[in-house]
Amino acid sequence: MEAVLSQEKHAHAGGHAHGESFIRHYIFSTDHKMIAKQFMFTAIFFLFIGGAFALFIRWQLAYPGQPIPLIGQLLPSTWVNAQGAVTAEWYTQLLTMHGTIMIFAVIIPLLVGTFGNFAIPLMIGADDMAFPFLNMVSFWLFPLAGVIMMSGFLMEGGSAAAGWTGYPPLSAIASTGQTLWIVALFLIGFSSILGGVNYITTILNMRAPGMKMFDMPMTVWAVFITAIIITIGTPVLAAALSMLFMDNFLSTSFFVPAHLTVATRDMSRTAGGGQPLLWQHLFWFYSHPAVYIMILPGMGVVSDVLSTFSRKPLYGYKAMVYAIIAIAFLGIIVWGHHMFQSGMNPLLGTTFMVSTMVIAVPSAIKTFNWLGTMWRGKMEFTTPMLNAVAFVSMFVIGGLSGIFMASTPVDVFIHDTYFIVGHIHYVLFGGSLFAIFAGLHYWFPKMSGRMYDERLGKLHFWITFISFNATFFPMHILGIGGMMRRIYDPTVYDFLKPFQPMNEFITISAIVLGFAQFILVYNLAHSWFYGKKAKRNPWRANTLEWQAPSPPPHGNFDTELRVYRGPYEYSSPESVQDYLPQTVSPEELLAQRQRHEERLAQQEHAQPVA
Amino acid sequence: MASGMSFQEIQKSYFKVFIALLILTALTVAVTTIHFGDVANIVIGVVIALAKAGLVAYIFMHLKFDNKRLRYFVGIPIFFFVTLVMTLTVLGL
Amino acid sequence: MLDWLPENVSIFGEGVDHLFTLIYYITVAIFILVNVIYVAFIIRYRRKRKGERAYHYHGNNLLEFSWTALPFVLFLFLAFYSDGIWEDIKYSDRTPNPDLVVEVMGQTYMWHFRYPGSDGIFGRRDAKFMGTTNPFGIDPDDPNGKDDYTTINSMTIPVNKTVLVHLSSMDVIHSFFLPNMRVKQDAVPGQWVDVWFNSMKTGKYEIACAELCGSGHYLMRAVLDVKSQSAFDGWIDEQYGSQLAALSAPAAASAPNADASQNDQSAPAVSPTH
Amino acid sequence: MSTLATTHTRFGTGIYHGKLGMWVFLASEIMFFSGFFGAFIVLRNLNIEVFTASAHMLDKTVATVNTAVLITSSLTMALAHLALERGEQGKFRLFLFITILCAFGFLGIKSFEYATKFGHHIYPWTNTFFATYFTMTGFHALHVIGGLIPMIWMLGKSLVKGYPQEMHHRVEALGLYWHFVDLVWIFLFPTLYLIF
Repeated sequence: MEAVLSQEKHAHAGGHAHGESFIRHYIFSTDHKMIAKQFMFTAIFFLFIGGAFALFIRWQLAYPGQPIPLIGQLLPSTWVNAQGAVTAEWYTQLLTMHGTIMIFAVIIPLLVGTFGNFAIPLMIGADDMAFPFLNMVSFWLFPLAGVIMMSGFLMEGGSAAAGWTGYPPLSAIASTGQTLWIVALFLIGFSSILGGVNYITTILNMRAPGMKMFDMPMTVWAVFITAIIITIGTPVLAAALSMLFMDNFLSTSFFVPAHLTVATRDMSRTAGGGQPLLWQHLFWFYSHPAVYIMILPGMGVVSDVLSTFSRKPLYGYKAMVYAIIAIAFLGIIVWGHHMFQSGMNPLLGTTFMVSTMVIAVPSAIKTFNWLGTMWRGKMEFTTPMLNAVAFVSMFVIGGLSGIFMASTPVDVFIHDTYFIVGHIHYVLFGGSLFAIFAGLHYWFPKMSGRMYDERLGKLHFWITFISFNATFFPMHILGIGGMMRRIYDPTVYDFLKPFQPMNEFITISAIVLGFAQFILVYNLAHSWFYGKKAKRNPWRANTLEWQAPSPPPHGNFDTELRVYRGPYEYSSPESVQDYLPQTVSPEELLAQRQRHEERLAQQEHAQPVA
Repeated sequence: MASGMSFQEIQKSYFKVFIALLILTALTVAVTTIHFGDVANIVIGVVIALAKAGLVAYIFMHLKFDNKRLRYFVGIPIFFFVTLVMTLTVLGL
Repeated sequence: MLDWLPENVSIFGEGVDHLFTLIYYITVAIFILVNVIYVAFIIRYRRKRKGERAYHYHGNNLLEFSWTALPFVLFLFLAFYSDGIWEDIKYSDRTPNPDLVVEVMGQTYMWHFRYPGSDGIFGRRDAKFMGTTNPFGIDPDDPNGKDDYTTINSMTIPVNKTVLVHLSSMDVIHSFFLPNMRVKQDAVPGQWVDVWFNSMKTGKYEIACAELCGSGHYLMRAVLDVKSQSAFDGWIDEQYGSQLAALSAPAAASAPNADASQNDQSAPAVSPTH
Repeated sequence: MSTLATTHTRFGTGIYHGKLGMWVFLASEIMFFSGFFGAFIVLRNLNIEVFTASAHMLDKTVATVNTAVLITSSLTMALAHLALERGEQGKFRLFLFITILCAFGFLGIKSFEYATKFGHHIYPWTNTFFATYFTMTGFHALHVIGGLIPMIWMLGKSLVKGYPQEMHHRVEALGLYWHFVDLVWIFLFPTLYLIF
């Protein structure tokens, strides 16, 4: 069997593509690396769309009713008024689509789609996913859903406008755009589930010989646990979306109580008897775990990057794994903390508060372990490392601000204010997106076969880091001041008027933040074609993906892999170098040491002569 | 098949399960025509359904014969199913 | 940072703010602690020359245990401390006896307030009567409802009195937000929720909607007028005056609205103060 | 699929990919239907009279027959897999054919039930009970159709050139799915038709 395996492997190793057509290779590819790239390009495209929406929102908040500079007059009259300012209708559509796109079309595809697809087979020493065809279907559902969702803007009544949480009855009595939003989310959910099934099967079945579960890098662990959350949480969202679709499209009343007074829609067919809070329970049963879907892979990537560039084993590897499992488990049973003020039984508020507070514990474990990893390390501040370091710090802020919301009485005041907006952006931008930047740079040499430009990478990091904090930190203050989220014009309220200069400051920072992302795109795009050729293992890392050529061919590895140890043996005294790849056998290690000693002896021998 | 059972034995167990399922179906229909009270009827219906589901999962879906680890794939979602349903029941009351 | 909080004028708001401050100091302390260590590590443990070796170390179980246990104790303490205040605010059996009961109904982009009138009893309401002209669905046949009066976007309450609000919505979900009272509660259609608060100070405060309810969400602003008891009594008398005037001319009031007769019993709406 | 990599023959858990993946997928399917069952419980507690009255309008006899049909199809599916594992192509074809027949029978009876309801002017929007009834049975029927398609494909392939015996893993995975569809119905049947 082994012989057959290696024979076939060598047959694959050389061939980039066995005369595959352009379409099979670049478009309907079943190769996990190509699918990862497809996820990446599509998600970055959506990142810019979602970012543009955010800037429109920010412009309106800082300068209510003033025309959008430069392009205001060019936009269709259904979006802007005669002067070119954002209308209230378009504003609610924008904030809805900004949230939905950033979560479902940017962060999840980048972390789970891109890194999951790229890293899993390479890091566990497999040639591809367990179900390559499903993998392809899983990708293609995503742009399809994106198109369906975006087409809402062209419909009468505009796109979805009930917030990314889509609370009924508002979403159940809405326009066609809302229906498209439901369909699109359903498709994305299905794509996620297919991906999750694929990841779990691949990780459980296809690890390289000798690789135990506790020999897997944190990235693989994190994506594995994420995939479990996806398979458990996403179907519940799918069920909720199906019911919302029925409510919206067929006038059933799962979430619609009787006798609603609605001007925009004929409610005569709706029987009533539904429960709006039911949606919130089902929605948050998925969407709270979704927060962890969006942060856990980031934590995995950051753990790998921190360990590699500190040249030190990951502190408390097993504790890190158990912390991820604990976060995932607790994450699924704390959904009710989004609903403290929703009118649900306050007794549930108490229970959900306790479970939510407990979830801070594994998060604290992770933070302290990252600190422990850096302790007495020899840190190299490359771009991935800078982004990973920023991740830890920003995640601490995001985590700590979460404690305010977890405490039910404080949540009474800050619920649905900008404090929440600040918090979620610290977690999802400061957390997930910095982890994404770290991962993109870290695996860029493996993905493209070339090095990115370190100076541009650092420039992008510093501008992003500073403008990010300037954008989102003041939002906490706005929230403490009581500014509600999702309002079109804060100057309507007297108690919010003093905050207008702060709103302007945030908007200016946000513009800088938005435009800084062009540096990233330029750097990656330019380096993809013109960068310095990358070595096989430019970071001197231990994990298996660095044993493959850069970029890996179809079939990934050109050598036989066998795993002998965990992924974090940096600076091991056993090794001659300051790293010890997982694949180096004890015999080879011995031989290396002998050669090294011989060389040392020779040098000593040679010295008196010189 | 990893079970070590002969094909005849497996085939036989399939038919036994089939007969049991039919009997249980008849039973559940028969029993629920009698009104024992709201809660009692629900309990009876659910218990019989659980028994039937157990038979299907255990024999038809090979959980009895297969790798025991597969039972996690049933156990984990059922745990969260119960969590969700219990919370929603509190909401509904 | 906490100086930015809007002025608190309610009694339980003090407890909320106290907790807010406590959590604020705890989190700031943790943040400073972590980041000082962090920055120190970044400066101290950077690689100075090529080929330098880090300390090969996999972790320490005692440390691991202690930084699991410490946050656990801390956060459980926070949870139980918070829960006391939470129960005071939200649990119905902890609600003090109200001096005034007001019904509040959210409708897209406005708030309706309903007072029980001189008899202190609300008229029966039924969802089937609900409509734009009768937001509360007041039963036209119930005599108790005759003297109920409603206002739009303006709520008046006496100072230092416990006010109980029955809250609901007639279309989508709104959220009844009184920044100065530290009150926020979603108004869910088809369901009545109770909220209570009391104001320690007279003055005019703002009421906002905190849950996205459509494109006019930001316009859903109402004014809370906290009056001294005597001024409040005067205001009530004034309402009765107009109420009685409306009742004494029933023909004039009901004739133009024959098709929507259930609305007649409610007093003319007090116009918003802004 | 000739470019499939060699690690595809590596089964760390000792369970081949198709079966493992199918179980993971079924785990997610359990959660999908749990969303509906959760909604059912909430709505039932809110509208108990409506639910009781409406449930009595359903046709128990038809549903019982349908249950029997689905159970039979589950049996034949299991037998079909067994037959293929033993290399008995003829039996495999026969049992698969009966399974397909049962699936069509189930769908036929279901559409008859739907048609009767529509004939009595009962639609999903009539009340919350029928909303859940149509949604749950509708999604279940979609799952039946989802199982039918690969079954027909397998039968067709088996008739044309014989279904490869070593593919019995695929038939087993499909069987798992099919038994799950049966399982869902086992719960839907008392929930919608009997407990009221």
